[in-house]
Amino acid sequence: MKKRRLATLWLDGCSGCHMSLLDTDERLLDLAAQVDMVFSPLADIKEFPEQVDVVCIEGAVSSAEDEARLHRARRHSKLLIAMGDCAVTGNIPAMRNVHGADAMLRSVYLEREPLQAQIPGTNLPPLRDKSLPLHHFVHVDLFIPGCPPAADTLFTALNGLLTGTADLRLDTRFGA
Amino acid sequence: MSDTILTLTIDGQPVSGLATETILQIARENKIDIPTLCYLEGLSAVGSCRLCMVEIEGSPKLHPACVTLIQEGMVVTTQTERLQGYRRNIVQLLFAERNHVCSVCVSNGHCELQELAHKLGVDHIAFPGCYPELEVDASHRRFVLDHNRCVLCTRCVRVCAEIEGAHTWDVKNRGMRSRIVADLDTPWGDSATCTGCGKCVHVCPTGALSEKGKSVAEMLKKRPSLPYLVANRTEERQ
Amino acid sequence: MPALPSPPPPTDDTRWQLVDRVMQRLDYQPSALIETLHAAQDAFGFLDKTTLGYIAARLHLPPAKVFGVVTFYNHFTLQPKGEHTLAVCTGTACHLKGKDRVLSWMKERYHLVPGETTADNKLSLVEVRCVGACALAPVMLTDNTPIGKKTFEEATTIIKEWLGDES
Amino acid sequence: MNREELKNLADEHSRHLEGFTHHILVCAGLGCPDNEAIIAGLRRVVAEQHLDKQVLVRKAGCMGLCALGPIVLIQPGEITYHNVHPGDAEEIVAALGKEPVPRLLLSEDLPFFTRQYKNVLALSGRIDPESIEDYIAAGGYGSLLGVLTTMRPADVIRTVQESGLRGRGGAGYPTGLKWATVAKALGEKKFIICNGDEGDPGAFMDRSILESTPHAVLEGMIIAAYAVGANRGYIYVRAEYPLAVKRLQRAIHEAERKNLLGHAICGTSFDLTLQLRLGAGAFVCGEETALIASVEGRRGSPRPRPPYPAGKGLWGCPTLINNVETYANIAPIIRCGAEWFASIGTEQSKGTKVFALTGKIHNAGLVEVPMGMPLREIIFEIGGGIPDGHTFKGVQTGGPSGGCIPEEFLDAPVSYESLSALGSIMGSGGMIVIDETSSMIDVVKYFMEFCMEESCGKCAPCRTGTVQIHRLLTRFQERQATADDLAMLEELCDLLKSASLCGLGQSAPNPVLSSLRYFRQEYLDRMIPADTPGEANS
Repeated sequence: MKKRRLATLWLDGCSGCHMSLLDTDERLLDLAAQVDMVFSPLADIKEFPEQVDVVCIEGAVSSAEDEARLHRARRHSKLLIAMGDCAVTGNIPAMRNVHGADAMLRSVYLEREPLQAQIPGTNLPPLRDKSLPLHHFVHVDLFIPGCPPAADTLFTALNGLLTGTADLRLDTRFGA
Repeated sequence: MSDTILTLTIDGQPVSGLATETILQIARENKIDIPTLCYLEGLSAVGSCRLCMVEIEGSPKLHPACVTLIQEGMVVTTQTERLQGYRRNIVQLLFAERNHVCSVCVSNGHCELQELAHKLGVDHIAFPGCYPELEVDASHRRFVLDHNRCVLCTRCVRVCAEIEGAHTWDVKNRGMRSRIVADLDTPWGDSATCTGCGKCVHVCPTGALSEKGKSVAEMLKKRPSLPYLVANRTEERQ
Repeated sequence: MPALPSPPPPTDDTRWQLVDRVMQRLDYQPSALIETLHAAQDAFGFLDKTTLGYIAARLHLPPAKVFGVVTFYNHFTLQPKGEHTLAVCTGTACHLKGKDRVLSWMKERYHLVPGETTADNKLSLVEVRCVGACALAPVMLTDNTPIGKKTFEEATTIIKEWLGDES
Repeated sequence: MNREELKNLADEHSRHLEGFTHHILVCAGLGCPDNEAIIAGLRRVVAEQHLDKQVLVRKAGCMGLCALGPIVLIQPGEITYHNVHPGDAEEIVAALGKEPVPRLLLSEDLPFFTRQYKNVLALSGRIDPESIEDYIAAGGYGSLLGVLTTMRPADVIRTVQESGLRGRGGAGYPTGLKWATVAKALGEKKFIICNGDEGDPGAFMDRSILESTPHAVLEGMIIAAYAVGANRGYIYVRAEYPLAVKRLQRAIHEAERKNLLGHAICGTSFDLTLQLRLGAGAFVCGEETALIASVEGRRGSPRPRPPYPAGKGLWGCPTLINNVETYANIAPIIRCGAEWFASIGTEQSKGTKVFALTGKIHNAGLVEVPMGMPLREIIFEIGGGIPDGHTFKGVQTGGPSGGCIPEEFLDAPVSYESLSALGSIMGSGGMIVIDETSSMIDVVKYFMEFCMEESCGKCAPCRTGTVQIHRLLTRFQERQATADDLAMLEELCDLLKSASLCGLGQSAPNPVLSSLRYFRQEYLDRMIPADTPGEANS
């Protein structure tokens, strides 16, 4: 059987969801038997490839760059999974939405008596005013809430998708 | 008349109860689960969260189970796809209304809103968040009120007025600007009426009211005491 | 139950008598609250926390309940108003017939938005719910007097006069 | 006061009025600005010319044609002047008994006047609202005296039931049935309430009735209280209607002095005290359980029904709540009989209905027509059509709880049943005409904003759903909406309609739903094409 092409994408998140994915331990070997990892922060690949079967995305959309990467991932992937609370609800990154990006940057870099009072700007993608979950931009095929979702949950989800289990009952929730 | 036993069916199950009892009471007695949020045994029922809406055969409208008295021969359905859809939407609307961030909430893992979302299969919030700027009132020596997590169920208002008799809490403003308020918009710590009993904290379904200095694992809310209190008090009066 | 002691008015301002009279007429019943708040706002122009605290104590109502009622109804205000008031009706007919024109004029010229008062305390701009004079739409009330027909010109003339704006 | 005394008073006052050769009636309603100056001007001219004995200048209620106000009516002769200024006084007085002033004259053949059927408004503009004698001389309080001396409560209820009168506040519940329920309800104390919290923006029927004929409302209430056995009552009026409040206060006081209210009314054993309660700016208080909460001095939040106020209302006692116009219909029904009333209107909607005609229409004002009159006749004949060469687009009935009816259904008769079949409601009688210059989405968004601001916040669907619907409408307005947004809009409307606690939330989606039904293309035209990458939904 031809191996399925799996990608994972890391937007605005803490990488905890990726850690949880690694936490599937020896079951990674089962996964590896079924998929080729074609793009991931865990692998050194620069460009998001053209044809992807499943992409798991961690993190909220917080900058124009995140947005562009998300759209590219959607265009080139058959199934898109929102992995973890940041991708599903905005979660921690979205806590700044109450005040907006500017107020947050000023508060963090200027108003807290830092050593060098300046907002880092050069070479960094500018922040969107609001940090938002994936489904506000693209169609999401599966939501896996959790902060982070348990390794078991992630494995069940991926394994289920790859083996074509019709009814994916994931025992996870916001904040799990 | 009030001691007449009525029979009815809920989700196809034949059940019975008194004419003074509600659909919700009878359903719970018979282990039929109807989701609720504003309802709490021991407090007056206000029928405001609309999660316990059920269908009654022969009526075009939906009925809140917590305030609808049973009737002879009633045929009640509690779990249709339509009802579950409404419930999912209401839960999502509540999430979108304020800043509910489960992962960093003191009630993570024992929050009724979070649990409702889980039970109803709400795996994301379709509606965009409103992200209102809300206060956290930590002026009280022992407790915290975090408006970000409040769902306006008014259990705190009712327990304080009806059980404790202090009526420290009420709701100010209206509509989307409604907020729980102490006295004349007084910081909780300065409230002249608060007795510090903590009942409001324990009836709060979410992390809006919590005890200071308790970790997420420790911040468990003790509720079963309410019906006990009410029952004792009623007996005393009789 | 022995009657709770009732506090005296917070100050010796004679306007408290107007408030007391209403409470007395309605027998200090809890249901007198809204009528009393009307009387107090008529007397003092707005409702501050001292007033609310006094009314709560006299009617033996929990302060939170009084605050809940005051903030529920649009008519009551916790902030003092300016010398003059321009009220813009937000009814449907007024909406269709361009109530926004005078609001944008106020914003552009005086940087005033509904709910605000000018820095010199001369003028408060408020939005009011439909006053029921829809045939005159868009309706504005200058110090509670409705002006109709040539509303925009009339209103701007009056406002300029109030603010001593001669341009 | 007994029947004879009432008749004597009526005769005496009629003789007094007939002593004048000319009556000048000046509309002194809120909608006719400067009326005080006009009255003062006329009185000054009359005094200067020593005509005090021949000419009586009287303050009167609303004459309906507010768009052309201030209106002055000269009797005898039924001469109507429009757009009168205080400076016109001399000319008007000089023309008395001669050729009317052509510049100010309105033709009495105007369809505005000839096509109406005045029942509730019959005395509006014809009598001084601040004079109980004027009302009595016009036959007022005759129905009450008749009821108290010749009818049992059950007879009154039967008459109201047979008349087919339905509540004029919006829902159209049969009035007689409501009365019968309250009459049968067990309870030592019963209350009666008049709902004058006319909150629909763009409606002013109740304001006008209260300002023009306050005694007609009182008479209806006293009869109702007698019929259901209530001894205390409240009239709940919006604080935004200061003139109506003033006139009602005066009317209550005068009725008490004439023993038409208070203890042992007209020598019978029937007592009734009526008190005014001022609203304080909350549309939701039009909902009866919210109104009761407000009369009790609480936040105006509705509570689930049942129990209905007829069984458990004010302070838990059986309570009758009717709207201003409903009460104003009672005295005429008693006077002219149930059959007369039932002969007007359609099968299920009897009698006449007062409408506030506003928006993009020539003759903005107050009109009363028999139920069943086609909308087209009301708008184009009585209302005079759309001004400034614009074209008709739709008419919103029922305000923020109603819907917008397009041109193709203009031949529908106005009645509870036909308007509801068209996806709108009768409502309290607001009729707002919209022309092609207004976008339906703008109008609908206006109403949704209104509901969002007026939501009491108690139940979750209304409090949170109106905010989300309003946001979605903004996306349509800004041409940012997607097909998903349209689906979400329809889903939320269904949720609010089905799951909200009270009428405000349940009917808040109506303007959206009716515009989706009749003006769907306007929504589709504002959507971004499906293959464009979506903008952030925020």
